[in-house]
Amino acid sequence: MRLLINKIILALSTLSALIGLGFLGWILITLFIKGLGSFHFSLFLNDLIDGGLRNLIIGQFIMAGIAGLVGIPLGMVAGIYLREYGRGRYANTIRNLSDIMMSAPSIVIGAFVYAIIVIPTGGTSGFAGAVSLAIMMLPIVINTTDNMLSLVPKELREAGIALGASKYKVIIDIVIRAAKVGIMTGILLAFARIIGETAPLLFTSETSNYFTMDLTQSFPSLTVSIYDLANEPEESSRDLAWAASFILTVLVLCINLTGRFITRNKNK
Amino acid sequence: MVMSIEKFSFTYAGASAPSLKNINMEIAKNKITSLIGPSGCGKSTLLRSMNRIHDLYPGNKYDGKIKLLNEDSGKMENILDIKKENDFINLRQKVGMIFQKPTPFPMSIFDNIAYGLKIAGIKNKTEIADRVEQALKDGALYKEVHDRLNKSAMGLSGGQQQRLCIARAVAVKPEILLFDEPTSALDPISTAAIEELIVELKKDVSIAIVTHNMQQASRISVYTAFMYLGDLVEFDKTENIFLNPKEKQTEDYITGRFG
Amino acid sequence: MVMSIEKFSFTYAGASAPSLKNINMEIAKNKITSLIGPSGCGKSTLLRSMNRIHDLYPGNKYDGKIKLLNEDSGKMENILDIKKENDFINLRQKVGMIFQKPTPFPMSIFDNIAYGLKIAGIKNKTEIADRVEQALKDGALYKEVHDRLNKSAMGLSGGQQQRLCIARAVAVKPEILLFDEPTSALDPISTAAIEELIVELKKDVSIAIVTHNMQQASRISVYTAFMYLGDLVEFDKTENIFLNPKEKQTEDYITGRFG
Amino acid sequence: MEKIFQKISLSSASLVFVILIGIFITLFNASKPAIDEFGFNFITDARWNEEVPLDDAKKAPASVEINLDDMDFASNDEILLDDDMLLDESGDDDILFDEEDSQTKTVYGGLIPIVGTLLTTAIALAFALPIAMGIAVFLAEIAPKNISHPVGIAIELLAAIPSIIFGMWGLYYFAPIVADLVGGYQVSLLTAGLVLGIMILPFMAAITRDSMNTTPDVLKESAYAMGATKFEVIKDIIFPYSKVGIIGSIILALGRALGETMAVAFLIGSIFSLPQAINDPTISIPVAMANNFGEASGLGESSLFYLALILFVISFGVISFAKLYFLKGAK
Amino acid sequence: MIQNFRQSVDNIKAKVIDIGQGLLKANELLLEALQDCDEEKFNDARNHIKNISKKTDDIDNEIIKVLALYTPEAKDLRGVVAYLKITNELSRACSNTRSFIRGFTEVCSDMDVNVIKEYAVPMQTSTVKAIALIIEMFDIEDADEIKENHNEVLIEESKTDDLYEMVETNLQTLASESNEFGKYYTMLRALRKSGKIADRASSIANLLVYRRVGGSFHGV
Amino acid sequence: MIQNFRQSVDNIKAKVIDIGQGLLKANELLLEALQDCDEEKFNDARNHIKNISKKTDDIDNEIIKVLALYTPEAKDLRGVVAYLKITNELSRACSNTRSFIRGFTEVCSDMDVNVIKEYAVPMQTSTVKAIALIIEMFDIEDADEIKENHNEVLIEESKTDDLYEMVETNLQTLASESNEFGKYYTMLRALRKSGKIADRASSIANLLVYRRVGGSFHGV
Repeated sequence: MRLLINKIILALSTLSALIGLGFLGWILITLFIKGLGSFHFSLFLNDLIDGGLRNLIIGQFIMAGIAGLVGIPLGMVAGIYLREYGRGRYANTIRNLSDIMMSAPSIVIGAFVYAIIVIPTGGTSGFAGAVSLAIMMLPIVINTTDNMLSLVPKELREAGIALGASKYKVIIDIVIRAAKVGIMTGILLAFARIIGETAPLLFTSETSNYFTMDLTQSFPSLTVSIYDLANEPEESSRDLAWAASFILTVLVLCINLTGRFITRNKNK
Repeated sequence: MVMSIEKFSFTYAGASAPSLKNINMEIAKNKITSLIGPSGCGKSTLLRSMNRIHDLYPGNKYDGKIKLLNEDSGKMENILDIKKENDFINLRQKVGMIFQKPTPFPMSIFDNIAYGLKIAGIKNKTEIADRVEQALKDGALYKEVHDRLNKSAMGLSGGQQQRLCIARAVAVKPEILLFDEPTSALDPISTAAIEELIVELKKDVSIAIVTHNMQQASRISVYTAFMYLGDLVEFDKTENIFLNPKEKQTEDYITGRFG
Repeated sequence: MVMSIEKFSFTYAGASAPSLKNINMEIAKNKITSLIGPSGCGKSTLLRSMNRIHDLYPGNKYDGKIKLLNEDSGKMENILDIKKENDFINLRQKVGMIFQKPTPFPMSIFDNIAYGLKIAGIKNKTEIADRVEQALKDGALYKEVHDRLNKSAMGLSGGQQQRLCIARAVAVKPEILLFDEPTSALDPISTAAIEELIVELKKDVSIAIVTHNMQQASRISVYTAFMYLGDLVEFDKTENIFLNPKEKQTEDYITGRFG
Repeated sequence: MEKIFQKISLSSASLVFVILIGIFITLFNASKPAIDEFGFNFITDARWNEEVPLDDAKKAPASVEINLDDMDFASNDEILLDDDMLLDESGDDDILFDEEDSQTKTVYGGLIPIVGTLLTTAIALAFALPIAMGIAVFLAEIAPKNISHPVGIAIELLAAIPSIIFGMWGLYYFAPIVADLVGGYQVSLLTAGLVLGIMILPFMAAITRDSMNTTPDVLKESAYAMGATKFEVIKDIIFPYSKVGIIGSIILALGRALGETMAVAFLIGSIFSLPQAINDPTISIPVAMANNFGEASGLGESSLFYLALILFVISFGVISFAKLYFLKGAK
Repeated sequence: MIQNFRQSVDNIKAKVIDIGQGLLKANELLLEALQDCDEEKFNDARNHIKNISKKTDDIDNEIIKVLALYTPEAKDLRGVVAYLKITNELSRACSNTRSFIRGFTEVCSDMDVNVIKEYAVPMQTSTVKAIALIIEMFDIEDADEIKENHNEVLIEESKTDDLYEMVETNLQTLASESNEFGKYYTMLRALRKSGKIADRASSIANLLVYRRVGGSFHGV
Repeated sequence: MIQNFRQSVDNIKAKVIDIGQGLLKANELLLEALQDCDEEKFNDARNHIKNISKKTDDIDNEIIKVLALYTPEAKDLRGVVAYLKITNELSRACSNTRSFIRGFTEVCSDMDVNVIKEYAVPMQTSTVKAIALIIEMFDIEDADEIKENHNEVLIEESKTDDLYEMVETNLQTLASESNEFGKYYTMLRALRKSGKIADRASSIANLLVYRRVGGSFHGV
């Protein structure tokens, strides 16, 4: 009887795993077939106005890059505070708030940036888009740093201190180094996540059909454009959306795999 | 005598009762002194007071005196008076520490040892290289690692890591080395190697070691302190503690009839 | 004799060389047999073969025979022939195991012990309650926990947790109990309590224990096997191993001159 | 040096606090007009962007929430005036014209998107939960290493795929099939919920598997060593042991589903109507914002901010609850 | 420590006491025998100290086993090491007793019983007392009490010394008077054994004090 | 094990050997002294075995310290326990040597040197050989070699036994002839000491074999 129940349950869970994997496989296959079908190398050479994606890809990267430049150092230093200096209720509150912020709906962050930047400056801009992405990234980096630092045994810090190093030196020379791989992986994953974000950009950066480097104007965004294109009635627009999705997915997966590769290499 | 602990009490932050009560003992020069006692007796707490590593965490309370010999002036100075960051750093360079788990820094074997030297203000590259080599030899590790000094220290075995940590601590030429159960995470053979090393080290440095392995205390130390519930029950030559303990509590612990 | 190991070899999945080579030894009835040797000598691997817990992970290879006494028929049956899930379950109920780290299940103290009984098919509530109580008494734990049987087992101290695990294993009345370094995570006083308990248990059950604490092996066991690099170097009465070892390797290990 | 470093790190950390407070205040301020206008009745009002006579505008909410006191009415009146001026500036001709003869008023109520949000989330969880557990159990305990490892990585990678792609796939490939099977619209509560479920599936499965993997091997071994079957080990040891982590993963997935915009935007239909059946189209808060923010102004925009505030508060509440639960569980 | 250890130590102690009691019994019987030169009693006495070396070897082996298996410390260690030395003393004391018996069976055959009574009995009485005292000591826990016993043993031992000196002078006078030098000489020699037994007893008392009180191994 | 331990054990061993060599030297000098009844050499011999009990007590204390501090096992344990027993044997052998010397200074004063030479010298030669053999044994590592030495010691010991029996008969004849019973008797008694020394030597040999080979503590 026990053995029978055992068999049944195990079969059920294998089955559900197969169902779940089936769906996910279906999505990937669709994406690859449709994406590769519409993919052409000229997409990288032309801007959207000419039926290409060049400006969108570059725009997306610029916004994510600026977000990273702001969010990563701030997040890391904040994470260091939480794990190394913060004590008692204040640090705990910050930690909890940061976790909550990480799960805050991205569209709400978009709305926030809309209210504080887009309305006062009178229009959507690449700058506003970058800010909303930075806000999204900040808690992820904080969380990653905090968690990775917590994996560093306290003896390692004490050993540094016992050797006569001052605390910040111990943190920079030893603790961060010990957590380096984990933090880098975490940051890469955070970057992969924000580069695929659409919702906070919808009404902060919007998108643009033209190539621009002017951050004070509506800025080209790959994801927002995918949304727009997918909702166009013409087949050609949708095909372009699929191609863009394909490129976006490949990008995100590459960043992800890089992160994994680093971790694995280090563990060896 | 390089350290003298007088009427020392210690209370952890937020604790209502002191964890150490009126401890009086000393660390003899170039000798090994061990601290034994059941878990929670305060032996680690006492050891960690000797270089004030407790001060990493705020709010702990000290009482009494812990005097450290100033080799230059020949005077005993109370380390509990230290307030300035700089003096803490000096203290910890004088009183090194080795922990239960090996704590190699995430850098190369060479850099692990050079790190302490650089902190101590040594900049001359040749001098650093020489002292790293010497430290590795002192740590009985040079033979095993001399061909991979630039490899990560994480790749060493547990016993080697611990010897690396000892070498690292020795490199800055401390006056006292504190060992906090240095072998309890190691197998018997690595343990034997570390013990041998510790005995070797006492030529140059005075040693205090916390161990929950009584046999270890008996094997290597000249003086032994038995602690129980925050009290120093008995402090005497090791042979007396193990052969003719004066206190019944000590005797019961030593003979295993404890608790 | 309740278990006889004959020409036994063991190769881990994916390993090119066997981890155990041609082991011959036996477990005597109602006696304590200990396995000692340096880290990596295969003592744990051998112990874990005795209830085929290795089979949780696929691809390992057995050779030779491990025969277990069938108390009903009086015959020795080779446990390496077992293939069916059901027989595995039977085997493991006959040959219990206690691990290095205490492994209380995430449930109440009572349920921890009742769990094994329920698995063994006992449904009668009163019987379960009785046997839980008896097991706790056998585990020398009843006095300490009888007023909080419904509290989580995670709240117990390390030593208590380990005794709970022993009680849990004893509850299903196994014929053999395997201990895999049961005290290496505990302080000396808890260790003493566990040792006392193990010695007490041998009245009802045969015991094999892996330990890297030689003194522990000498204190409690009647037979001792010394292993090295996957070989069984010497298997004899404990006093002979410790007083008159026949092999030089054993002697060197015992006297600490090893390696 | 030490002090400076400490100060910098403290201020960076405090930034989180500042931003969160900032979000709350900004959203509150921006939605202030709508809050003042509609009060808490906003939540129960199913009308969005409907012009109603002023009387009705007052009555409708009153019919739902009878115990409004006079003070509320008074304040409503005052603000109505401000509102008119605001509308003036925006130059909405209709209202200007109608102002004199028949007093009409545009009413915004949040009930439909709120219900839409909650229902899609509920459907998504109901769909994803058993499958995610199945996957996690399969990966952690059933599959041999050479299968569980690549599949595990695949699942984690899928969790990283941008949500917009789930939306597109759902709209063009999944919804037609569901509609064929169940009937009704292709864009509906059901398809949106299912696609949302598929989207959070890998996320949930990955975290659940991770927390199941934290169960120490010895603990499992000691259960097997007592003769337990695999299922018994999973049920009695692994699940209780990783309970906190698993519930955490569910709540995190819930938070994600609540705030998800793009996957839902393609599929929910974006129609402000209360769904009568599970396969009716409707709208959710994020979708309402995504689709209408650009064009909205005045009270409409303020109402969208009000929706954002509500969403923020709900997700804040859910996560805080989870945090509290964690703390309890940890103790 | 663990019950196995306690058992082994108790077992060793019991065996040591057993030999001690054999020694006591033998000396008591000897004392009685001296009163009337009862040869049967001499034989009886001998029976109580048979195979001693086998027994002490056995004890020594057990002690080494305890040292190898249980690594005793402090009191326990002092105990087993003291026993290891005590077995030597006991076996010497027993062989002295045997010599004594042998000597007196010879003396009895050609000596006046009254002479024996007058000289041998007081000495042997002290010796018996000394042995009885050390056997008590095995079970005394109180440190002061054990030291007191030790002192009493020493007193008995010095009594035998004094008595022997007295006896020696007296017997020499008797010998020179009677010119039966050989006969008296044999008796003196035998009597000296009694003194030696008392001497061993005081060594054992020393060791037992060490076991209980510690300090330096020899010489309290 | 650790160097402290090795040092202590080596130290103990050195001290034991030191006493052994004193014993050997004393007996060698004794042998030479017997050749010509050289009183100075007798005194010389005595000087080599002075304060033995202090020395053995010292060793015993060190052994106990080793047992308490280093918990030796196997060979090491057998070694220190053997030494603990050997100190007893050595101190007995030394006191026997002293008695021997005392006896012969007496004998020499009124005995013909040739008689001494004829009877005492061969016996003492064997005894000296036996002692020399055991001192060699301390440093022999090879099990077979040590057993061989042990056998040789036993042979020397039984030689002394045989010689003593021979000497006894001869001297008794001489005594009855000369009617100087006392004089010969004293010599016999002194000679018996030489046998006893050899006896101790064989015990020590036993213990040294045990140290190296193991087995049962006594009696190989």
